[in-house]
Amino acid sequence: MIAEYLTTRFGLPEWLACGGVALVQCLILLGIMMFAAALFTWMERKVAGRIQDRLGPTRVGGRFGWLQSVADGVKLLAKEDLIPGEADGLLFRLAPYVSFCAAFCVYLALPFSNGWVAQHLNVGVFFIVAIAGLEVFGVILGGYSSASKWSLYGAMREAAQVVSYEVPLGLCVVIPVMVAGTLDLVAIGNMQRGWGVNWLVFHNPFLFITFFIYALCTLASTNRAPFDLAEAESELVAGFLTEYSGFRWSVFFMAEYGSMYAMSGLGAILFLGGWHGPIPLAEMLGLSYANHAVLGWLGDLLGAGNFLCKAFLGVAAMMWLRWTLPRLRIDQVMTTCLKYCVPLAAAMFVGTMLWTYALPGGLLPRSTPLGAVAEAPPWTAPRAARGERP
Amino acid sequence: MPLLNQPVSLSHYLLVGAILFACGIVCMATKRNAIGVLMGVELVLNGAAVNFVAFSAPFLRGDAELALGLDGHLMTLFVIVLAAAEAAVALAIALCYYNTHATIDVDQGDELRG
Amino acid sequence: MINWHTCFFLLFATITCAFAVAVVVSANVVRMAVCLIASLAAVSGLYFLAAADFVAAMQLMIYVGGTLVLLVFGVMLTARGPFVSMKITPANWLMAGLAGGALLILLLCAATSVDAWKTAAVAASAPAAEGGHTVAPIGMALLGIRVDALEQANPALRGGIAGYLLPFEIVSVHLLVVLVGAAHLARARRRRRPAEAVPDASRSA
Amino acid sequence: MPVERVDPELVEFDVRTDEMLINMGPQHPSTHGVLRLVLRTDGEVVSSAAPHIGYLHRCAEKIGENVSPRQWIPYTDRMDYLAGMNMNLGWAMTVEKLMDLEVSEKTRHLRVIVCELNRIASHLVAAGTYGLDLGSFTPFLYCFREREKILNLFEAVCGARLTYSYIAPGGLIADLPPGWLEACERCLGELQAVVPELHAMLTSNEIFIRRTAGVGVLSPEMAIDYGCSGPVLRGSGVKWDLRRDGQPPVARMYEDYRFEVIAQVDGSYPRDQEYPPVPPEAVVGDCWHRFYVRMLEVVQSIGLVRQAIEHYRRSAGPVSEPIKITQKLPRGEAYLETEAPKGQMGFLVVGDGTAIPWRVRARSSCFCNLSVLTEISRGCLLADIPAILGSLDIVLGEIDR
Repeated sequence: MIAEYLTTRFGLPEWLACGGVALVQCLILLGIMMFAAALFTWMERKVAGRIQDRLGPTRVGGRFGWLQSVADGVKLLAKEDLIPGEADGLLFRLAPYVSFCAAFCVYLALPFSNGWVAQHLNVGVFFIVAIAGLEVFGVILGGYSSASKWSLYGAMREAAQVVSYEVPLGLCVVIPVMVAGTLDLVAIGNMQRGWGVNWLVFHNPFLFITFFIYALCTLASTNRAPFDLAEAESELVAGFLTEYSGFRWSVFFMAEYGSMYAMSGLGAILFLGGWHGPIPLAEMLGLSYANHAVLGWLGDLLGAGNFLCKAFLGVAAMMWLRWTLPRLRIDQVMTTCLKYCVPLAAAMFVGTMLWTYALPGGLLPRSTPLGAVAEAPPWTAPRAARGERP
Repeated sequence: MPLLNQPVSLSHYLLVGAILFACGIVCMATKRNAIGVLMGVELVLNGAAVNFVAFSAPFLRGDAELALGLDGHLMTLFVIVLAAAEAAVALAIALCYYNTHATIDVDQGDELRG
Repeated sequence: MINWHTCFFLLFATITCAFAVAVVVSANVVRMAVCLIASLAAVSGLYFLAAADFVAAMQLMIYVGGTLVLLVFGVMLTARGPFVSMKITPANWLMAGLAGGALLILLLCAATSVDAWKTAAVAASAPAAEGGHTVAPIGMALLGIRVDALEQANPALRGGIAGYLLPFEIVSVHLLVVLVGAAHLARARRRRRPAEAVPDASRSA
Repeated sequence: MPVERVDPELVEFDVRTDEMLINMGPQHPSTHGVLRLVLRTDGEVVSSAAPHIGYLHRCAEKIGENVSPRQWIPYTDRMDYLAGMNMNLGWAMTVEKLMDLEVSEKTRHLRVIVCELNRIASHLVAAGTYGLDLGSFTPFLYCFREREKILNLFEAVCGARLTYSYIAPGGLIADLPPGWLEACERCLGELQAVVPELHAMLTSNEIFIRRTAGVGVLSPEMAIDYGCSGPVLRGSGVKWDLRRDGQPPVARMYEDYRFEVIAQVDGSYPRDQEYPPVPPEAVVGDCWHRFYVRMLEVVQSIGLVRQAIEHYRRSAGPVSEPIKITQKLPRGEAYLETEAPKGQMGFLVVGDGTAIPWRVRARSSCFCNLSVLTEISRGCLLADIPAILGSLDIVLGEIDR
């Protein structure tokens, strides 16, 4: 534990050491989220550009427009911050931060590699799903407090959509959890070590289908096209964002990208092996704590790279869909959820249940049996309860 | 900071539960909006749930062997689930009331008064 | 030596109570809903501190993420100008305050009446960190198997430990009934949908 | 046939929501300009949509009664600003009809080339913005990229990219620059390759079909009653195209051209080319068919331009010179409707022996097409309003004049 080390080695007061470590962790996570948001803003433009046969940003910051996000940020900060006269000022100001906090808190329980997690939670999966669901409050509040009819429409759509899609999303999350037998994300990730066939998505055909239902529900619950009804530009002007401008708007935006990345990350852990690549490179190279702490750390670093890449690819797929498909109508969104996603997810649940009962080992030959406990890095031992942010 | 050095005990949790409960009661009594009353009910239920969780934690009390253990957690879970059901029904009633009376004020619904 | 458990307890307890009071005091129903959300979210923090991690996650997921969204939905459906804030008379306030205050005093007396409740067994931070592995036992208990029965030190209490399969089943059926009933109740009015009539008319005209 | 009508204002509702009056526009992303729709909504269901127009009224007709026909040409450009050539053509041919002028063969074919190119450009804008209305951004840029190529061609012809003033009464302001025809053929080849892409992204996209099929159904009778024309009329299965069925000057312009009038008659579209199949959900007269007709007309227009290039190459002599600004108009009146991309664009001119017309009137196709909106959008969802409006393909410059 770093905090203990700081107290004993440098004689720092305990509250300062613990608080400092917690603060640094928060800042690191915030940095990751901000960086993700900035990167995705740029990437969204580039992807959109490429899909539309153009170049996207090319001028700001060199050849590929690397600094476009910074330029965007500066532009947004410099814009006038408007609050409509009729709006409920307090709620209007509060709403973006509610969304942002919810999106950020997801990162608190999201492991980036074997044991690389701000707060190792026993119920990590549920915590993340629960917190991600809270993001809707910001949208509802923003939409309601704007005192604009379009915003209200956006908020109502968002509320209906997110609450509905939480059901199939929850079901899809429960299915890999059922196979893994734990709600602990680190444990679920470590179960899928070895070759790519060990990933839960290949565990059985039902889980394979579940992955796609999960992806669909993720799109809907993060409010991405073709489910972006809450901010449907051509119908609702900008939905709940209609009255927002400048910084507050950008906070909503960061929350959206942040939760996109987090949900992709959750999908990567639950289905795609988390920090384990398709080829067990770390094991082949002997990067494990059994050999040397530094080697183990390098292995984890490799794992973090794997994880970030997978989550990144998930976001890229979301962008690809966004720039390809038209938007669904609200009744179609609800039909998709209630008539297709929920029954299908329930069927997959039953299917997986029967499958694991009949074939506990899974479909494909495995390099290591599922459920083998990976060795944990020394600092993942339970830490003094620092408390969790709700 | 002596306050922060003291361990928290069961009584502290019960205190929070009591405040939640009392707030809920007052909320139910003072709100004319049907949904406001519903919120009061939610507060009351949460006050009770906090107590359940607190009673089930053995490390908060001197007589740890008397802790509710898992039973408290399970009761809290049932409270949460039933609160969800209660909210759904109450909300349906509130909306139905709103449909027929065109108001959400519970004081207006007095047709059955003898 | 700072007791982190105490710190976070104070934080969450303050948020919980302050926003609960704000729910009562606030006249605007939308703000009430917001305060309620904050209050109940902080309650889930208290659950985490009391080593009830599964319950805390459930509180966040079902209560805050589900029930309260439903509530906010209801608020927005009925939040027309005159109903957003409705005033009551001071006499009502006084009565409610008296009743609530009396109840609060009663509960506080009860909460502080037992000495064993006022002393924490151990320095509370350690079990909070270690504890909270409640997912599997809760799951087993809901299936009717109490794996924690063996850990119960008091043999007199061990006999009273029972599974929760029947309540679980009852609750699940109850939920189903409630959802069907709520859906039926809320669909109060049915009228003919013009979308069915107009295209027909235009096609056959 | 009498049909029992229910009160369209009555909609099923689950919760008593207040009927909300919403102003959609005049500043709204999908009203295609400064149209203002007053929507009466109950939740997501729209019980009535009333268009309010006039935000772009510029007294074009009154101006036309104060300037000579030649001078009024730029004003026609600004009516349907997405199809300036066709607007020019309508006015020019009306004045020619009044003055009994004949244009040379070469002029006629050149007019066909530019007008059909402009029809393609206009339909591309319609298709692209329709994708935008349905939330798909990418087809918009695909369409505008192709339209840019056509605009480049127009720029080479007349120096303008939007307001051409190229076709004038009596002829054209200039002949083609050298090498233009080859560039045009190259452009057509590229265009032909893009049409299947658009079909893939929109016409046969599952979400697109679900958003448009069966939405905003306009019966042929209603379409005729309301005076709809162009793709809106043909989308309802009425085979009527002034290029084939119009008054002599218009029909004569296209007399040696082969093309199909795109409309679903007896359950099938013309099968002269490979087109994507009609989905089973689509009902004749719905948004999908209106869109489909436009896409098919693009292909027809490509063929027409190809034929016109051949005709142009074969015809000898110079292009006709336009009339002078001071040219006196004969007494009498002339009214002529031409097939503009959005429908039948009619111009009336009454001469009193001076150079300035005594009365000028423009009959807008978009105005009539927009007027069915209230009728066909009853009881639809809020999201259907942009879908229906986009499928009517209106241009406010023409409606408000």
